[in-house]
Amino acid sequence: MAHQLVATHDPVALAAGPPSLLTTEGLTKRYPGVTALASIDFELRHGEVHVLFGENGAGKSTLISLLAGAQQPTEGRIRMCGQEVSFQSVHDARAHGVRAVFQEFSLVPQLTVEENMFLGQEFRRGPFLDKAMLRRQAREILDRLEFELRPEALVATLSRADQQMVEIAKAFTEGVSVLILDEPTASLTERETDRLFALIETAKRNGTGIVYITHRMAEIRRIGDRITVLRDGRKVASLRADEANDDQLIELMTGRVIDQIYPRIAHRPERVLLELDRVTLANRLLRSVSLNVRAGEVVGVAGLVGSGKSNIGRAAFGLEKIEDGRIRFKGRDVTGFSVSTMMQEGLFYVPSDRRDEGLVMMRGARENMALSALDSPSFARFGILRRSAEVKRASDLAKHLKLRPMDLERGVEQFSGGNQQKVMIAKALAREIDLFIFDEPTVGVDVATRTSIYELIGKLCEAGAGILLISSDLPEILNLSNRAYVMYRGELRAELSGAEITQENVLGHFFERDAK
Amino acid sequence: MTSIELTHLDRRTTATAAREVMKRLFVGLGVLPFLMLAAMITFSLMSDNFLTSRNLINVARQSSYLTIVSLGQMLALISGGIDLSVGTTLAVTSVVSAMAMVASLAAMPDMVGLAILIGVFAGLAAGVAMGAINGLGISLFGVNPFMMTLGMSSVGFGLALYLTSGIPVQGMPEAFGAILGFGTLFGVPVPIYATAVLIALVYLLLNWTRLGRYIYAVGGNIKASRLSGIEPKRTLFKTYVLCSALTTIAGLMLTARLATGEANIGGSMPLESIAACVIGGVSLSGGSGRVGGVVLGAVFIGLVQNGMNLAHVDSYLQIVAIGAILILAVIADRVRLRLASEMTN
Amino acid sequence: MTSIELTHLDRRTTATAAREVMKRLFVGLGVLPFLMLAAMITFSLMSDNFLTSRNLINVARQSSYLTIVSLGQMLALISGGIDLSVGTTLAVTSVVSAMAMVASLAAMPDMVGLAILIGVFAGLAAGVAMGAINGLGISLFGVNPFMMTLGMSSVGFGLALYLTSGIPVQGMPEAFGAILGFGTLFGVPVPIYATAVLIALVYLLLNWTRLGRYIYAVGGNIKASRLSGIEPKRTLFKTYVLCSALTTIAGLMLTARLATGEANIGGSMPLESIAACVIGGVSLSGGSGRVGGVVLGAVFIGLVQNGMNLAHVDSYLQIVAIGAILILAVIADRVRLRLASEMTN
Amino acid sequence: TDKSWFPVDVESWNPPFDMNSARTTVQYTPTGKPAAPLNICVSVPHMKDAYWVAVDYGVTQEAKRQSVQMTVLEAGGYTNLAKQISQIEDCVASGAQAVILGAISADGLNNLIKELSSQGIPVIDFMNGVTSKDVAAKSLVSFREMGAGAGTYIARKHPTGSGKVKVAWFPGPAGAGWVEAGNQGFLKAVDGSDVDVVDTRYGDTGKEVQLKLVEDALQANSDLTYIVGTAPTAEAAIEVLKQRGLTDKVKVISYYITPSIYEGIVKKEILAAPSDLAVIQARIAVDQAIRILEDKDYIRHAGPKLAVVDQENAASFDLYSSVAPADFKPVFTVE
Ligand SMILES: Nc1ncnc2c1ncn2[C@@H]1O[C@H](COP(=O)(O)OP(=O)(O)OP(=O)(O)O)[C@@H](O)[C@H]1O
Ligand SMILES: Nc1ncnc2c1ncn2[C@@H]1O[C@H](COP(=O)(O)OP(=O)(O)OP(=O)(O)O)[C@@H](O)[C@H]1O
Ligand SMILES: [Mg+2]
Ligand SMILES: [Mg+2]
Repeated sequence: MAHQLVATHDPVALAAGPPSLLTTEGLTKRYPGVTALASIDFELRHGEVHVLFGENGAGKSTLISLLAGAQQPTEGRIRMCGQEVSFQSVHDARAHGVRAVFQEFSLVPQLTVEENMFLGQEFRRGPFLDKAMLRRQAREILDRLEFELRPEALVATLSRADQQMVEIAKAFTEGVSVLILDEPTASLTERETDRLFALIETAKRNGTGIVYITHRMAEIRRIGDRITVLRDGRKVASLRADEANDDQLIELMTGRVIDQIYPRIAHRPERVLLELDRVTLANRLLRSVSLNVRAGEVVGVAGLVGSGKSNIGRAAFGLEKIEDGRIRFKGRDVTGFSVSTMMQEGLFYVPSDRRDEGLVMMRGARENMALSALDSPSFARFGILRRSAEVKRASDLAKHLKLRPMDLERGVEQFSGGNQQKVMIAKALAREIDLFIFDEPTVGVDVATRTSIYELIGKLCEAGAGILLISSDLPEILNLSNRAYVMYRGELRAELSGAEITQENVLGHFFERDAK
Repeated sequence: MTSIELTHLDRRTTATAAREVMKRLFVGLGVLPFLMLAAMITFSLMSDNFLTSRNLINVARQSSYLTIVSLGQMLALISGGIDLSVGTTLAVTSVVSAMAMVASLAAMPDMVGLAILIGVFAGLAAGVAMGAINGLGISLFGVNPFMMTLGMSSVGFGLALYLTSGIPVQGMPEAFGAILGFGTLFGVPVPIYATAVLIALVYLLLNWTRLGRYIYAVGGNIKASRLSGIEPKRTLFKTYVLCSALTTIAGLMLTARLATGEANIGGSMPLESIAACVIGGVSLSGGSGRVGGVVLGAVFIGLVQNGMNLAHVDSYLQIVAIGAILILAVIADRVRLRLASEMTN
Repeated sequence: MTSIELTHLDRRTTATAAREVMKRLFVGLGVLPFLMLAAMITFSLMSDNFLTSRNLINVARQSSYLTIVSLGQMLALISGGIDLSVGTTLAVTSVVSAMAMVASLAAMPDMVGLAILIGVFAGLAAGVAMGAINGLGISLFGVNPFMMTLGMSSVGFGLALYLTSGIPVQGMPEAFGAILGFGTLFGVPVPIYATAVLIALVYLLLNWTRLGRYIYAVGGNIKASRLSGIEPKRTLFKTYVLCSALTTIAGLMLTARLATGEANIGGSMPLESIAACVIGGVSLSGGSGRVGGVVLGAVFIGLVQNGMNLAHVDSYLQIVAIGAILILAVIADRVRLRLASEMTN
Repeated sequence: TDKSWFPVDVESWNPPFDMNSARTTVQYTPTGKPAAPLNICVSVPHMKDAYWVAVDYGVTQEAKRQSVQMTVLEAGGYTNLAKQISQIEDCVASGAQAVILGAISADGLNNLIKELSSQGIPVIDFMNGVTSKDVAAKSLVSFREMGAGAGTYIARKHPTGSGKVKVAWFPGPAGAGWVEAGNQGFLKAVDGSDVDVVDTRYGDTGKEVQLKLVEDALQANSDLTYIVGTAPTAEAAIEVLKQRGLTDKVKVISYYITPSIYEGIVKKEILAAPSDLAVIQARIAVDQAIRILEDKDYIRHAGPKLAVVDQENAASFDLYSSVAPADFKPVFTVE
C-alpha cells in the first residue's frame, strides 16, 4: 500500500523539469549490529520543505548525517543538481552549500555564541580574525531570528533551549542551498518556533531546499510540502503533505493504528506533596515563586524559553542554592536537602538535557536505568549489587518503554535520540517515587513513544503519584495537566486550573502584560 | 581440471574462514593477548631461557608490584582522575613501615611478629593518609586530580627524604622479607598469590558493588551521577583512598623484597602504571576500563622488559623499543576498533 | 554622640568598600598576581639579595625556558591533549644542534656563522620532527596524546643517549653561547627578549588567528568542531608541531646557555610545564586557557624556586614546599571561582 | 689506550668489607685468560653520564681482553632499585655465572645478594658499595672517599686560622646512595678547617638544573670562594663564572672526574677533581670475578688509591684509568 503513495518515484517525474536539488540512490549506513539505513532513495527539490518522519531509531538523523557529511555511507550515492558528490567531511558538504542543525548540537561550550555561530567560517582581515565583522554578522542574524541571546555569552552557561537557538542561528548564515533541520523545535516554545518557520518560508522562496525532521504532526501540516516516512531504516513512503492525514502518517510510521495521542487522565488530587513557598534562588533565576503539587494530579509548568521553568524542578530537587523561602515535601521542610535525600524522600527530577545531566553516555542502558536506584535494597544489599534483579527490572522497564534496539548492554551513546530519552525516563521508574518532575519529557520522542510516555504519566498519576510537568510543548500542558502554572522571567505569572487551561489563557500570560 | 578448481576454491574459502575467525578473536579479545603472544614467540626465539617456567614465574613476581599499583591507578582513571603520587606513596610506605619496624624491634627485640605487625600498620596508615589527603583535596576543594597528586608526590618525597635524610632504613626483621618478599608456596612466590587476591577483590569491587558502579558513573558523567543521587565527593574520596591502599600494599611487598626502607623507589611507577592502564583499554577521560585489561597491560610491560633483558638488547635500544612498543600497542588497539566497526553483519 | 556614630558608619562603609574592591580585583585578575606578591614579600623579607634588580633579571632569564615550553604545552592542553615529550624534545634538540655545529665547524673551521646556522636548523628539524611524529600518531592513528607523547619521550631519550652515550657534546662555537645564551641588550639578557617575542606570537595565534580559534574548538568539543566543518586532524597535527617548535626554540636557547649538547636535560620539564599551565588557569580537559596566566604560572614557579634557594631553605624542605605551594595555588583559584559565581548578580 | 693497565697500586682492606679496617698497598696484576668460557653479568644504576660510561669501558675492555662473555645492564636511574633487581634476576636467569654489581642502594639489594650467593653465584660489589656481607668481593673506592678527597683538597689549602673561606656544595640528586655518601665524606673532611659550607643544594645531575642552583647560590652568597659539586655542577659553574667575570674569584671543584672536567682542569677553568680510577676499579672487578669462578685466590677487598687531579699533575695523569676515550661508545654485550 506504501507504493501507491510514492508519486515522486517514477523516472519520468524526475526527468521532467529542472534537476532536483539533491537526490540519493541506495544510501545505506551500517553500525555494529544495526543497519541504521537501508538503501534509501530520497529526493529534495528547490524551494521545498521535505519532512522526514519516523519512529525513534528509524534512521532520520543517520540519513541527514550522511547528507551533511558528518558520516560516510556504507553504500549508495548522493547527487546534487545531478552531479554525483561524495562528502568526506562536514567541510565538504558545507562547500556544496549543505548546512545542518544537528539533533545533538554542534556547539563548543567554551566558546561564545557568536564564535560558535561562525565556527568553521570565520571572517578574516588578512591572516587575522575580523572580530568586529563577526559581532556585526552575529547580531544581524540573531535579530533576524529575534532570539534573545547575547552574542558574547558563553554557550556553557546557556540552558538547553538557548543552546538550541544558537544551533539554529548557526545554520542561517550565508550561502545555504540545502538546509537540514533535525528536530530544531524540540525544546523551543511557540514564539521561537514561529520565528523559525517564518525564516524557513523566506528560505524556501529563495529556492533553498529544506530537510525537516520532527515528531510534531502540527508542524508537518504547517510547513511540510512533502513527507518521507522511514521505518527501521527503510523508506516506507514518500507523499505530498496535503494528501496525507495524521492517522495515515502514524500508521505508515508505526505500522499500526494509534487512536489518540493524549490519554484521559482521571485526576484525584489529594494531600499536598510538594510546596514551594516564596522561593528565591541565590542566582536570582527564580524570584519568590510559590506553587504546590498534590498527590494524584498532573501540574503543568509553561513559559517562554528561559522563563525559569526548569529551575523550579531543579530547586525542588535540591540542585539550586536557595536564598529565600521554604520548600516543603510531604509537609516536611526540605529546604537545602541534598539530591540523594530528596530521592529517598520520594521526589525525582528528570532533567531536560539527557546528554549533559541525564545519562552516562559511555555506559550501557541497564547501568543507566539502575543508577539512581542502587541505594534501594531491591538493587543492592550491604553495597553488594543484586545483578539478576537489576537485569530483570531493567529489561521490564525497557520492554515497557519499547526501547529500540532492545539491547540493555549497548552504550547509551549508540541509541537514537528518542531512545536515549526513554532510558532516562526509565531511571525515574527504577525506584519508589511519589512525586515525579519531568522537564521536557518528550524532547525528540516519536508519536508512538510520546503516547506511551503520556500513558505512563497518566498511570503514575492515577496510581496516586504527583507529577510536575515542565514543558515547552504547549499541547502537552493543555492536554495533560489538572492545574498549570505559567512562568515569566523567573516569576510565577499565573495559576490556571481545569477548564481555564486553554491555549489563549496560557499564551496570554507568556508575554509582557504591558505589551498589549 | 574441475577437481583442481574445486580444491582451489576450498583453499580460498578455508583461508578466508580462518582469517574471519582470527578477526573475530582479535576484535573480541582485544589486542593485548595477541601482542603478548607475539612478544612470547619473539623472545623465546631470541633467548632459550625466556620460555622457562622459572623465568615466567620470575616475570610474574616482578610484574606483581606494577600490577597492583596499576589496579589502584585504574580506579583513579575510571573515576575520571589520575594519581601521579603512587610512586611517592610507595616510597613513604617503604620508609615509614621500615622505621616503625626498626623502632619497635629496638623497643622489644624478642617480639619480631609484633614489630612486623606494627610496621605494616604504620606503613598502611602513612600510605592511606596520602590517599586521603589526595581525596580530600580533589573532592572537597575540587582541586584538579593531576595537580593534587602531582603536588602530593612532591610533598611525600620531600617528607620521605626528610625522615630518612636520604639514607636507606636498615635493620628490619629478616622474617618480614623472608615471608612477603621471598616466601614461596608450592614453588610460587607469595607476592603472586597476594596479587591474585587483590585482582579478584578489585574485580568484585568494580563489577559487583555499588561503589564500583558509582566510580564508573562519576567518571562517566559527574553531573548525571549527581542527579542520580550519587554524591560524587564521597565516591571520589573513597576512590583515592582505595587507590593509595592498593599502592601501599605494593609498597609493603616491595619493602619486604628490598629489606630496607627506601625513599628513592617508585620513580617510574606513575607513568608506567598509567601506561599499563591505557594499553589495557582504560579511558583517560574516565568512565570505562576493565580489570582484565589492566592486568594484561601491566604483565605485558613486565614481559617486554624481561624479554629484552634476556635477549641482551642494548639498554639504549631498550629505551627506544619500550616507547615504540607502547605506541604500537595503542595503534593496534585503534585498528582493532576500526575492524570492529567494519565487522557488522 | 551622633558624630561618633557617623564616623563609625563611615569607617564601616569604607572598610566594606575596600574589601569589595579587593574582592573584585581578586576575581578579575585571578589568584596568581596575589600569590606572586605574597611570594615577593615573603622572600624579600627572608633574603636581602632577593629583591635586587639583578636577581629579578636572573629569575626572569631562568624562567624563560620553562615559560616557552609552557606556551607549547598550553597549546597541547587547550587542544584537549598533553605533551609529555617536551623534556625529550629539549634533549634531542640540544644534542642534535650541538653535534651538527661541532661537525660543521670541524668541516669548515673558519665559517663559524654558517656552522651555527646549520646547528640551529638541524636542532629545529630534529625537534619539530618529534612534534610531527606526535601529531601524526595522535591525529592520523588517533593514539591517545598521553600515550603517544609518553612513548615518544622514551624513544627520543633513547636516541639522544645513543647519539651521545650520555657524554656532553663539547666544542660548540663560543659565539653561539655568547649571543643566545649570555648575550644582553641594554642590560637585559637576550633570552628574555626572545621569550617576550614568543609570548606575543602565541598570544596572536590563539586570539587573532583561525588556527587558534580551531585549537580551542577542537579541545572544547571535537565532535562539534567536526560537525562545524573543522578538520580536527589537521588542527591537532599543527598543534603538536607548534608545541614542539616552541620547545625546540627553548632547547636551542638552553643549549647556547649550557655551551654543550646534553641528553640529560629537561627531565622535569613535562610536569613542571603542565603545572605552570594549570596554575595559570589552563583546563586539563581542553578548550580553555590564556597566555597571560601561563606566563605568570611559569614565572611564579621560577620565582618560588629561586626565592627558596636565596632564603637558604633546606633542599628536602623545598621539595615539600614546592608541592604544597602548587596545591595551594590551585585551591586559591577554586576559591576565586566560587567568589566569581557568587558575584554574578 | 691499549697499553696494559697493570700492574697498579691498590689498597686492600683486612679484614675485608670494612672500610675502617687496616689498609695495605699491594700491586695488582690480573690473572691470565680463563680456561673455560665464562659468562658475567654487570649491573649499573644507569649509563647516562661519563662516569658510568667509563665503568662500562672498563668492564667491557677487560672482558674483551680476557675473552669472557659479558652483559651490561643499566637500570635507567637511581630511582629504579626495583628495576635493577629485576634486571639482575633476568640476567642470572639467562645464565650468568657471576654478577658485578654497581648498587643503586647500599642495603636494598642485600636480600638479592644473599639469594644469589646461596645459589652459588658470586656477587662482586663495585663502584658504589653495599652493606651485605654475602658479597664475594669488593672493588671500590666509595663515594664517601671521593667527597672526602675533594674536601681535604680544600681543607689543606685553608687550615684553621688561615682565614675563613665560603663554599657552596652541590652533592647531586637528593636520596641517591652515592650522593649521600659523598655528602658525608665532604662535610667530614672540611670540618675542623677554615672552610665553611654556606650552602648545600641537592639537585638532579642535569646541567640545566645545576646551572640554576649555581646561579642562585651566587645570588645568595656574594663572597663565595669555592663551588664544589658534581661534574655537571662544575661544567655549569664555569659558564656562569665566565659570564659574570668571577672566574678568578670563585674556584670550581668537581668531586669526580669526567672527560669534560679533565679538559676543564687542563684549561685551568677547574681547580681539581678527585678520581677513583673508575676504569681500573671496573677492570679489577672483572678480574676478581674470573678468579672466583676459576677458584684462584684473589684479593677480597681491593680499591685503587684515590688520586686528586689538579692543574699541576693533570698533564702526567693517566686519563684512561679514569675515563673512557672520547670515541668510545657504550658496549652492552661482549660475546
Ligand atoms: N554511533 C552509533 N553506533 C551504533 N548505532 C547507532 C549509532 N548511532 C545511531 N545508531 C543506531 O542507528 C539507528 C538509527 O539512529 P538515528 O539516530 O538515525 O534514529 P532517528 O531516526 O534519528 O531517531 P530519533 O527520532 O530518536 O532521533 C538506531 O537504531 C540507532 O540505535
Ligand atoms: N547553569 C546556568 N548558568 C547560567 N544561566 C543559566 C544556567 N541554567 C539556566 N540558565 C539561564 O537561566 C534562565 C532560566 O533557565 P531555565 O532552564 O530554568 O529556563 P527554562 O524556562 O527552563 O527555559 P528552557 O526552556 O531553556 O529550559 C535561562 O535564561 C537560562 O539561560
Ligand atoms: Mg535523531
Ligand atoms: Mg528547561
